[in-house]
Amino acid sequence: MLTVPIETMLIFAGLLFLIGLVGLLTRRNLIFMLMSIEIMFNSAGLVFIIAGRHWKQADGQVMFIFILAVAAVEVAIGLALLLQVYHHYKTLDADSVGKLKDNNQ
Amino acid sequence: MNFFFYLAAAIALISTIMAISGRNAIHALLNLIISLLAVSVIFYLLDAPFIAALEVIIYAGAIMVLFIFVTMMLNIGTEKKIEKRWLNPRVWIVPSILAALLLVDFILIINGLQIPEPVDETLNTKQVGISLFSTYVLAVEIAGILLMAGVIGAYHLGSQKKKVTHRFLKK
Amino acid sequence: MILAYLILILLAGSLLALLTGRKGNLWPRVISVAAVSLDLVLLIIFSSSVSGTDGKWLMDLQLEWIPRFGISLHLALDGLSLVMVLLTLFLGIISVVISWKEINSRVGFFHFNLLLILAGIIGVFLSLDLFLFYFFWEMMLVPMYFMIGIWGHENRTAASYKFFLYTQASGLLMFIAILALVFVHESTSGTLTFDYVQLLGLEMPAAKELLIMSGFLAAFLVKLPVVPLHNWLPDAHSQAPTAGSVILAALLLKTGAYGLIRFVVPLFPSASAAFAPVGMGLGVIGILYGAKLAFAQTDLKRLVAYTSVSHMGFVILGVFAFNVIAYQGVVMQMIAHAISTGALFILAGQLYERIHTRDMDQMGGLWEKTPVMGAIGMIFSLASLGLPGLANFVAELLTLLGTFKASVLMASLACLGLVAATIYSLRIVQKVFFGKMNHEWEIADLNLREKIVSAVLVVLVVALGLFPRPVLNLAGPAIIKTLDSHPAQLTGLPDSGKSAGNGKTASFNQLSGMFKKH
Amino acid sequence: METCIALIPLIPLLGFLILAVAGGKFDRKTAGYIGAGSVGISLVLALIAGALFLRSLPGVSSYSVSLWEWISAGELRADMSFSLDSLSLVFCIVITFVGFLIHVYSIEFMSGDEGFSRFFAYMNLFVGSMLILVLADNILLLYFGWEGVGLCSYLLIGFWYKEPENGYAARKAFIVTRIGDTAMIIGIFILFVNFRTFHLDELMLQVNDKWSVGSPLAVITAALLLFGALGKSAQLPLQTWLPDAMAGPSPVSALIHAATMVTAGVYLIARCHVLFNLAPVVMTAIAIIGALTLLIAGFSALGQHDLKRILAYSTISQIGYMFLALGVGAWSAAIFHFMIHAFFKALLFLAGGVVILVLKEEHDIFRMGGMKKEMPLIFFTFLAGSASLSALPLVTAGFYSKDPILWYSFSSVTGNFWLWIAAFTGAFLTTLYTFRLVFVVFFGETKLKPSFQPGKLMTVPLAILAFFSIVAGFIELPESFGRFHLFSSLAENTLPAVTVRETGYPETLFQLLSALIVFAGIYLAYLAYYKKPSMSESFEHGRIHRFFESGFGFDRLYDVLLVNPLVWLSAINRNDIFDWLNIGLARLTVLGNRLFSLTQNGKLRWYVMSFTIGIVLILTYMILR
Repeated sequence: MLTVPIETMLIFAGLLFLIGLVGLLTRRNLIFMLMSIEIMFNSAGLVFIIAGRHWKQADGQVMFIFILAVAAVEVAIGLALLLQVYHHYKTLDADSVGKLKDNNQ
Repeated sequence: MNFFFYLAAAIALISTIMAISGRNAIHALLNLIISLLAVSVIFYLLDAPFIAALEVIIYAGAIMVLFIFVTMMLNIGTEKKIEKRWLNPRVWIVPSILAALLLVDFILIINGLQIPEPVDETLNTKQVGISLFSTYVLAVEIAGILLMAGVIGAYHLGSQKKKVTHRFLKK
Repeated sequence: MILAYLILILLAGSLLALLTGRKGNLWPRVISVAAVSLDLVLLIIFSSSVSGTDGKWLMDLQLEWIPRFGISLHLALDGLSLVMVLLTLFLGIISVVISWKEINSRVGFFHFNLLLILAGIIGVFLSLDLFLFYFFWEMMLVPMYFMIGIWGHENRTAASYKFFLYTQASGLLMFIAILALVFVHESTSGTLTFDYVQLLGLEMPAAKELLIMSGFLAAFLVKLPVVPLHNWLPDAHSQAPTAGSVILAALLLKTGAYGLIRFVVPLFPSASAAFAPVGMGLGVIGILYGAKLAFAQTDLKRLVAYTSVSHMGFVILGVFAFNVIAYQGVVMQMIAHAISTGALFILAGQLYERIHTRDMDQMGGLWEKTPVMGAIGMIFSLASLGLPGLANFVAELLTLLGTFKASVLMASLACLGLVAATIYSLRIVQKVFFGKMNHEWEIADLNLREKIVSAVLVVLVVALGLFPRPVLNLAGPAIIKTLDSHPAQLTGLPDSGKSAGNGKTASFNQLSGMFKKH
Repeated sequence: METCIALIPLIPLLGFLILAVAGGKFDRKTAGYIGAGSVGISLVLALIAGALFLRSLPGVSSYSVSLWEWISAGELRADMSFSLDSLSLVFCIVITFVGFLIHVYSIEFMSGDEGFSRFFAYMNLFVGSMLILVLADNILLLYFGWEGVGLCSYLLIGFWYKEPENGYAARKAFIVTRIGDTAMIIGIFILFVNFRTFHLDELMLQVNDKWSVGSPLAVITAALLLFGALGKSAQLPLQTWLPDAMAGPSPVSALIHAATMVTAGVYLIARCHVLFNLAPVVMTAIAIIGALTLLIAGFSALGQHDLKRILAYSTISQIGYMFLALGVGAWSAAIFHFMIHAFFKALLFLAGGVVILVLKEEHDIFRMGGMKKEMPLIFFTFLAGSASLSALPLVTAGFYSKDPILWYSFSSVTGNFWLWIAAFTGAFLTTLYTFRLVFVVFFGETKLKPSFQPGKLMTVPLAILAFFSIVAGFIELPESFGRFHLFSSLAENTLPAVTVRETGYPETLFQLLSALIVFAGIYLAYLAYYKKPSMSESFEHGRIHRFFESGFGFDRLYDVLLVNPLVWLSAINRNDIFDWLNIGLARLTVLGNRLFSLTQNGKLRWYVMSFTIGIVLILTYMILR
């Protein structure tokens, strides 16, 4: 029977989330950004499971399933967009995709 | 029992760090798959075997494979020199500071929580299955629609239509 | 019921002018003159038949508008507002007549705006319901913005923005103050009403009263330009068309003064008494600072604008002196200033029509070419420096005398304003009409229409200077009514003729006491 | 009688209206006749009123008529009402008489000028407002006339508006007198606030019983009224405008700046003598100012080259004498001197005007000469005027009016030796500069030929004025010449008699001394300017001369003290520092816009960074709260 205190588990999940966040912030390559988002999804799911186990409720696991679904769709759309960006800009640099800029400077 | 948990956690952490700091996209993806597998071990330890299985099948199996498939197909992740320029150490400083701050916050918040003692009922996958299709049946349907929409969207976005100039945008 | 007709006729006239605008330039002008003069005739007939002298409302009309919030169409006329409405209508006709030749692009829309402003102003002078008052306050603002913005001179858009922002912002402050007042009244007396008469005797803690009053003050001090808030006036005046600046100078500034007398002083007796020294200080600063700026201006209209800042300084000085003489002076000053500054603006407009510049350095020696315009200009410059025998002297005398009773120092400083007035008025005459002709202007003297307008104004200025009694009698009872409840009146210097006993020392210890201090 | 009094001021005003409104239509002749005629009618009316008044003298001391109620607000009541008493009668007659002569004179004098009817309109307005001033029975109406007179002096000085200098001189005159008027109006306010009435007689009664001698209020009010009088009568602090006022035509200088307007101050002080008696310190101040002014003006007159400016400074010094007389309490002597001075000074100005006109606008006396041969009549009238001005003993009226002032300045209760010394040297200076003028202009060889001989319309008024400046003195003989006090008995029933202290010196001694000084002055002038002009050469071009010519440098003083700072002050802030309020606001908003738009830089990672920062902030806030 696992007796690891819940606080450490939660902190671990938080750590995972932060690593994903750092990855998202630093990497300029779109693929790595997508990947970091996946990490963050995963750590969020982990927290649900931990809580589900603690309260012995099934909701945690159900929630994880939904997160999975969302993650899957997100990756599909993300990669499709990534392909379009790659064809259009011939590069995967996140900063070059800057058309939303306020151009009255 | 705890030992396995800490081992899996360590593996997961190291592999995710390797994943985000790697230059080569494929290596990074593979590291990420390792970390996902480690997390599924943790799920198992948290006596959620169904979720662990799902994690391995869908998450590691389907999503990551799709990822690798796309990067390999268009071999877009391999420009070495650009990656090096983008990855000079100075870039890491600010995000890591922010992450550290957030970590401190997480720790403070989590330690501040008064989490009551766990209830000693049993929880097994059967209950998950039952609740999945009893209380959350609507959510499951919506998830289904979401997935369908995802598929159609991905198809349209991904397809290589020939260049069509817009009626008045003239692009 | 005729009060409502007054406003309705003008509104109908404005719509008609707009519609006939497309057909030709003449129709809108005729319609607006007809509408305003019809109003004037109506008012004269009714006011003469019902002139009560005990200061009660001569005519009172109350119609339900929004019963749930206690808002009613409450229009009322007493001596003070009768005088102001007569002034408005009279100058309305004058401004239509003078813009006969000057405005020939989009004439329909011009007269639409003109009549709307007049309706708004009359509404302001008549309304006794605070919500209705605010409604008319805003109504006179927007058409004025269009007038300056469309038919103005070179950088009219900037001037119209500045004008709009200043007045609109302060107007909103006033609206907040109105709402606060109504809610305080509701909390104390339970009934939700915007009616002025019911709000009159409201008791509230001093701090809250001061706050609410400052909201009202904001709107009126911006409108009646008091020095820190006066910047919109010179720009609005120098860029507005002649009719626009006549209405702006003659009428819009007066709504500020009227608001002070009608709303601020009766509604907030103790707060206004506390504010009095500051108010007077602002008045004196206004007089001297306005005059100082007037010395240095080269643009004729800007110079006249700054002189009206200085003249309005007298008004605010008189308002915060809280005695009958000062208030009679303020009413006279409103009328005298309206006529003399209006005439000076008409003059500037006529000059602009002839030599297409307002820069006084290029003018000079015009008396030779246009003696009649020179004489008229001379008379009105002398009026603005307060020459006895003309209306401004009576006004300034009464205001200064009233202020002298309230505070000797302020009145003496204001008297410096008389010398300053001399300097800038004579500067106008010297720069424009005397001296050498540095440009060979081939300009015609006044034509018949302009001569009639100027003659009427000259007769009025001289008549008011020599026979001010009709105006004083008309406004008298209303003033006594607004002032009798005011505490400052009682604590102020003894007004009634009780000569202080036999004391060989000055019968006026407070006054001499003041001298010992200096 | 009442209608008579009412009509006296109204006729000239009516003349003004006719000329102003329909001026353009009349030709020169009719405009001139209307102008002169209206003043003539009011002269006749004044004489009738005078006769009626004198006949009923012991009984009724003043008549008043109220036309209409002018202003009434609260307890303030001021109405258009005139009252005639002996003081205002004297002033009325002098104004209308001298005014009429000057109007007749200027019909011919101004015939060469365009704007003829405009000139007569202004002159009629002036006579009208001066009469209102003199006949006003409440102090507000007096102020009404006071300002009207100031306005007309502005209009007439700047009559030839083509040259900007005339305009500036006119403006200077109006502004300087306006400074005095502001002080006066404050005095009037104090009076009203204390006594609630503007009516002069009532005011004087209440002043007498409410205020004690020397009480602070009385002193301050008297000082303020005095300051107003100084402004109008061009006395010491505010005298700079009168010499520049010579830019106007000569009849204007004669009427306004010699005979009538400048003595308005004297009238005000005489009218409010009750108030001034209550403030002895102000009375001595008047005497001292009078003495100082007559000295300074005397010296300045010596230094002038322009004929009219000499006469202007001489006017200032003669009014100094009147103020001296008022200061020492010799009220009727001051008024008598005013009357006589009006005659001979108007005469001098008119005769001088003829000389200037005839020599084609030549003002510098050293370029004129030998006028005696060219225009003997003008010479004799001018001589009569100058003799009367310098108070040639026994013969001229000047002697009978100026000499008592010298005597009272010594012998009056408040008089003292120093005042007399000042008056005495003043008399010497007067004779000196008058006869300097006479010798330089009329004697010696003719440098400039006169272009034409003046017509009858000019010479007749001169002759009449000359006659009066000789004969008019005999109605008031001093003590030593026998008990013949026609004038002072008339003046005494409104003005208090002068109180003389025991001085131990007989009056005849003083008369001998002043006669001596006059002859000495004439002889010195004869010597320096006719016999041996070399004597005066060094003086004429020396440094003191320039100092005198600039009128003791008052103009430069006021420029440095008042005019330049004001000009600088108004120049530095031409477009109103408060404007920065909204310019600043506009700048601020633009700056803010530019700052915040930086955050929209289109970079994805920047947006995510801001999310994270947001989360961090919220969480830390959540924890710390």
